[in-house]
Amino acid sequence: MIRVTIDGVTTQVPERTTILRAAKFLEIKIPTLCYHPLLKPFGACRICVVGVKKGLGLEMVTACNTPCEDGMEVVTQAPELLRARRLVVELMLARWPNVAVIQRLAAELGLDRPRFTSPVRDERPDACILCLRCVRICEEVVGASAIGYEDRGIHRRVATPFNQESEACIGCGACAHVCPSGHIRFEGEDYRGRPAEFLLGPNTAIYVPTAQAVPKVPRIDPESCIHFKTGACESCAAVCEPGAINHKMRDEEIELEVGQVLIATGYDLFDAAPAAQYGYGRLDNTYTALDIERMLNATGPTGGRVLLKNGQPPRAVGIIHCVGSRDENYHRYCSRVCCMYALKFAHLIKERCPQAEVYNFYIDMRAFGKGYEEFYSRVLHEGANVIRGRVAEVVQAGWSKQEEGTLLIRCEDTLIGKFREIPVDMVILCNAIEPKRDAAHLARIFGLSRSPDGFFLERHPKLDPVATTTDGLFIAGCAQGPKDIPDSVAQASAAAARMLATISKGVVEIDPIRAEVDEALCSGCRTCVPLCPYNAIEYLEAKKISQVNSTLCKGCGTCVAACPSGAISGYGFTDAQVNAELEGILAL
Amino acid sequence: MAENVKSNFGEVWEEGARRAAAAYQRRRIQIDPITRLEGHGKIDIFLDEEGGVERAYLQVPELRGFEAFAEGRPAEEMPQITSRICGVCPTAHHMASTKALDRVYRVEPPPAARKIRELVYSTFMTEDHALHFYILGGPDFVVGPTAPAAERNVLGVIARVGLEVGRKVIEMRRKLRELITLVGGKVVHPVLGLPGGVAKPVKPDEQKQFQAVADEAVAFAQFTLEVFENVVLKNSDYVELIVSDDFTHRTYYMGLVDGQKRVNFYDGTIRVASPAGTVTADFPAEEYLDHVAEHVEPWSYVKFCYLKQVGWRGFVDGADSGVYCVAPLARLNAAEGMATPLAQAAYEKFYATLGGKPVHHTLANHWARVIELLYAAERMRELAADPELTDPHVRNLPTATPREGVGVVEAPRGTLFHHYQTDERGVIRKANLIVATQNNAARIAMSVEKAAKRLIRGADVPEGLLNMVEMAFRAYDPCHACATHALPGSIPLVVRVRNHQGEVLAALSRGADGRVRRA
Amino acid sequence: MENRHERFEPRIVGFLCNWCSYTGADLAGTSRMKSAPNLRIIRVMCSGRVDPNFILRAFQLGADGVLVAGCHPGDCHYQEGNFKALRRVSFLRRLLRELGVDERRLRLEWISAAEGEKFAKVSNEFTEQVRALGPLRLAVGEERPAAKELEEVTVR
Amino acid sequence: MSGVKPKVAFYWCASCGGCEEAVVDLAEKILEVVAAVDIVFWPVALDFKRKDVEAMEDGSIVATFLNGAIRTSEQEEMARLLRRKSQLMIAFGACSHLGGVPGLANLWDRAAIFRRAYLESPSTSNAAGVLPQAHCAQNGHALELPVFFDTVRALHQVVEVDYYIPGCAPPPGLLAAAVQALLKGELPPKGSVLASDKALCEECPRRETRPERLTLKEFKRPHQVLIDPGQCLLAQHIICMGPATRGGCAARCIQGNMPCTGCFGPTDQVLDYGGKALSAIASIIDSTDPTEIDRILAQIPDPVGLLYRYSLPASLVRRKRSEAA
Repeated sequence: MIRVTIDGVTTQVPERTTILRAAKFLEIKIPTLCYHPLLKPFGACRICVVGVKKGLGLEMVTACNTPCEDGMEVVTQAPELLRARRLVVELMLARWPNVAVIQRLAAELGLDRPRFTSPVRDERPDACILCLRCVRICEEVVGASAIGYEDRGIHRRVATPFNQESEACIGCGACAHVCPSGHIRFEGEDYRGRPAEFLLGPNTAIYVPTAQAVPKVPRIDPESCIHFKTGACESCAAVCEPGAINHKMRDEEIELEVGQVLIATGYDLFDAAPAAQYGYGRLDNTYTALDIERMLNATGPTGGRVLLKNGQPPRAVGIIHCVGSRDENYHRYCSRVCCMYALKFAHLIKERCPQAEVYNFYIDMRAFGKGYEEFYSRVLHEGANVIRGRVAEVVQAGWSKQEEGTLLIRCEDTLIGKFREIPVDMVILCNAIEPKRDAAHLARIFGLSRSPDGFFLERHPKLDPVATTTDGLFIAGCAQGPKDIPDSVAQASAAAARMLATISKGVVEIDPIRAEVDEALCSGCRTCVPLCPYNAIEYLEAKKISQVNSTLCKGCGTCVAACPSGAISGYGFTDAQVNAELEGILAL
Repeated sequence: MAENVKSNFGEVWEEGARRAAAAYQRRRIQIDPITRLEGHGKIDIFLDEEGGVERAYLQVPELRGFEAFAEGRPAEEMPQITSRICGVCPTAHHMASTKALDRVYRVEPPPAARKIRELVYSTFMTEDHALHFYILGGPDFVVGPTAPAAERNVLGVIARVGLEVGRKVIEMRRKLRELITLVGGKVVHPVLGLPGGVAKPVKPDEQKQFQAVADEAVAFAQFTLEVFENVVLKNSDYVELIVSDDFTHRTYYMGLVDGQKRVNFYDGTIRVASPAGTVTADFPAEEYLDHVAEHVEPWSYVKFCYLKQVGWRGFVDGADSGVYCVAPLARLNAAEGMATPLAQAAYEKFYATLGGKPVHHTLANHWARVIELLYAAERMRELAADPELTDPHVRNLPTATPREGVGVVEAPRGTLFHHYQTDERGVIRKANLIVATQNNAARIAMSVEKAAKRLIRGADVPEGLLNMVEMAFRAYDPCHACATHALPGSIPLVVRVRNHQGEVLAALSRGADGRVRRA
Repeated sequence: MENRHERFEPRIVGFLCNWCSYTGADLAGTSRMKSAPNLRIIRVMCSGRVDPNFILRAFQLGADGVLVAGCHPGDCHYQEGNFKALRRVSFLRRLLRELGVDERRLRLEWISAAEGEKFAKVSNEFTEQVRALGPLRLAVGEERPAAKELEEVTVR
Repeated sequence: MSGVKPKVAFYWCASCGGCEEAVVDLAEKILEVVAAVDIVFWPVALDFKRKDVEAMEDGSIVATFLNGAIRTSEQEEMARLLRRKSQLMIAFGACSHLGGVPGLANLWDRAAIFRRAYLESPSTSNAAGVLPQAHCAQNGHALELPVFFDTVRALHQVVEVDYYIPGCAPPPGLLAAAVQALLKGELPPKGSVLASDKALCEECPRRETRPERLTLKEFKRPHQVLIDPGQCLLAQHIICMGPATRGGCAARCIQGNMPCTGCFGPTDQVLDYGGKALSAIASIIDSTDPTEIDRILAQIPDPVGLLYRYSLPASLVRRKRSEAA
């Protein structure tokens, strides 16, 4: 540590601490412009000039890049210093009269108008003031070096190489971030620091997942984080005082020894885009249920307001049921939850924009649950329209000015037996619940069966809907089939209870279906060894016979069938038992 | 279920019958489960009004149909499958079959393999001839044709020549068979034969064993020849018996000969000598169909071979009848000598004593067999001494597409033909087998009839009949359907004598006590 | 052939895998699907347990057809049992052909637990196929020679 | 003296005589056997006649060793007669045990066999189509032959059998042991096969050379490869029936550097020899692709001959059916 005195106040700072840092530490304000905490000291603008006592006189140095020395005495407010700063700012003001930061500095230093006129006067309010923070951060922090400066003297400019769009730029926006004059701007809205879900577009590399995230801490998205691109930056770590950010963390696979598994992997949503007739991804203001859930969310991108793309509230909204469900072309089954959430949308939209007409296009209204039917009638009373009939297609309305952006929903109203075209501003698709894309893969891993619709198969549709054919393996929720939250909760609880029952019992009873080698009969031919899918059969060199490890053995019996000398017997399904069965069933 | 049974058999039968129809060619067959037959050889003798023998039938009630079920088997399995035709001479079938495979695949075995085969084969011939001389045929002479039958078996022989010799015989046989086991894996149905070679080479120490035993074998053969000369040739009654007309048929003779026209068991050309002794044919195995034909009689499962170019004239001898004879006597008659010195000397003495070639006396087979025993032992000794024997290169892998092949060897009981046709995968399409004894079948039948005709006068059937008939029979060392070997001394035989109405006048058979019984 | 006019009801044995085909058969039942009653089912833990001797024994005991049903390739509860069944059945069909038994009497099918419909379809189809083939009657052995074999027969 | 000696009978049906040879191969021991028992019936050896046997008390023979399969009516009758007269009926050798190689004739029927043997054989000249018959009149003489059945049967398919001595031919050792057990009255439970109950691999000198996890993409036939005498034949892609075959022969054929063909038949636990062997062979095929599996199986040219070389009559299917597929 070394001793340093600034404006008469003495303190101890580590060696090589710059005067600026020491002053910050003593909360003594020194004006800066080209300085940035993430950047190496540059000393270009000379605004941070301070005086170091040398004998009787003052030696002027820039605070940002001059390290303290032991016993050094620094003054920041001496008149000659202020004169020096004023001159620097006055020259800048002459060149960039309308740049906010410079005007502010000028004001602080009591300048109103410069005495000089600049040959390269730039009156833009966002003119580049050549602080070169952008160039430096791009080099020092981002490590991309996508921008630099060209020409000399008064002609010096910040630019990309040869003024071409730079390959090296990774579009991180750091340059814009540090630009004091706003000369560099990031295309599109400024999104910095917002939680991810506020917008459906790109995001900062570090963000808070959702407004109600638990725990509510930011996470780094390795896809967009500079550090994981260039290995540089770590700015977040630099500014995070508790040092909570660790860039060394990596995704890892963890193996757990478990006795039971509950498979509640949920579902995927039917991708409505290929179903071209609904216009999803093709026509503006066509949303899926989940998009709308986001929109209706108070912490969502629109703060819960129902808005069209043009920012206006919709005049009419069409909610289409059974998109991909109950449809020979996609899924024959009913997704079970859509009717009710569709009605919920109708209810909320009515509530948020009362003037809007809401139409529900349904095949059958399935309000089967507790209190559901009541809710249905309530929504009807609120004035939502329901039209019974499958929607044929959604099309762009004609091209007249007032019709622009309006959509037409074509369908047959089976109740009045008429073909109808309903004009709406917004279309909401209740797309089907599908088995997880990786359900097949998962089924392989766990040896589960799947029903024709692709959802995992329960042991018995009525008597054992949470267990599977494999002991210790349970299923719950939409992994087993489309269902709503209460049902999922009920099923999951049931499964959990089942598992707890086994755990509390402490012992597991397994079918005594196992294979065993009769030592007295085994000739040690080893035909069986390569057949066992569980490597449960080993050849005992000492005894010169094969042996089945009965804890590994699952009792499939393939070795029993293969054993050429009949030395392996499969308990529960011995040759004698099966032959007796045969004699029985063929007796008549 | 009950009617199911019947109807199912209905179908099975109708299917069989339909297919049989073509074959049976409008013949009416009667099938009767209540048969009175027994044993593997049966003789029915029918008398005329005067009580003289009109006709005697030797019947073989045995057939297993190898020709049929060889079809569809892989060719390389034939040496093992066909050896099951006969457990007494499996090696003969094994070798004939293996040689046929060489031809089917058109691949030559390496020298060592060829020698191993012939060595094993000579060992086998030595063993089998010894077996016959001491245990099957020999007793007739050694103990005496008129001795009570209870003594006319190996035990009797032992009693006559001494227990030591008896043990020697048994021991010799064991040693020889152990050698075959050494190379062939098993002695009954060996496994060494493969197209283009043998399954495994002979190790040097094994060769030593062969040499040791071979020396013993030669000595043993010489001793045997001595015994024969002392017991038989020194006994004028026997010699008389041998040359008596009762045991004489002037037929053709067939045998395998080497390049110098000397007797060979394993390989060579097939030579035929006429009753006059002139060579009428000398052909390679492939041409057997031009020379050999089989005749079918409704009263026996065995087929009767005859010379195609002479033709079938029934059960008669002479130059006009195609009936011919194989086995030791025939081989000697068909050849011009023996390939080994000791045997050659014995060969010359044989003809000198019996008045030149060809010898037509059935009983001379015994002597001829002993000469062959000597040859086999000598040949064994030659091969066992061959340095090339232990060459590890004993297989040439077949490369040609398999087609057709004939393999011939001299089995102890005569020339043995194996003939296969295969498809391109080497799976048998057709197989034809002519088993040693079939060649002799006609002449055996004749011998039986002749003995009967001479000895039977009306209902008065002399005790000696059975024995004479048996002697005529045994001389050929017959092997009916190659499976009716007699041991230790007599084949099961019942003789029924019927008058011209077919009523049985007498039935003779012998019991364990050796007494001849009359029914 | 006796009672030619009566419709022949084949006797078919089905070896069904506990995890798929057997459950599939169950599903067919609970779904009230019609499937031929000719199929007499034996449950095994895996089609890989089906010893070819079970199949031969079934034929010998009077079955006219045998169905072996397991999980679809890749879905085997025991990873590869169904492939083992495939190998054995393929070989056995070759053998049956050689023994003059129509190989169509032995059938291997992949039926998942969800395919109640397929199960019903297969058992119906198979039953009809075997019906068309007629009785096998392997049960009628040759312990005694054919009665006809001993009678006097005239063949023209 | 001979009174106290147990009476023993030998008989042979459709066989090759190899089993008789096996008896003689007792060599020096045979004299002891002959001394120990009283052989009352041995057609190949002694001329006791059928009527002599018929005259005996039922069960007066202690044991009958019968070899050969049942192919003709005569053989069936003799088997029944001897069964009646004997306390123990012992099937001796593969043919009476399982049907044996002659049992392969069950792939044909009588008509086909006759046609092949007496009409189609190229060396046979039989324009008149003469065939052997059970009854025939030859110039006025009535002659008889035993009926030739369509189907070959193993002994136990004709009469009750007490013990089996396997093998083609049985190793003399097994016979000696059986006779000893008989004399000492130390026979195992009725119906036993008097040999090891473990498969051949147990006594195979090449057992340890078999890879622990052996699966095959290819089968070879013995004539197609130079067989390494030091290595498991299956490892050399040659199908050896050892794993499926009862031991007790000291791996004779393998000593001869050729694969086991299964003459000892299956072990006690196995219902059908061929079916079980088939299962074992199919199991080690290394493929999951139906067409490839078929290609591999096509390398086995003769399934029946491979799987039922000695046991077709005793198998579950027993004989070829008329239902040609």
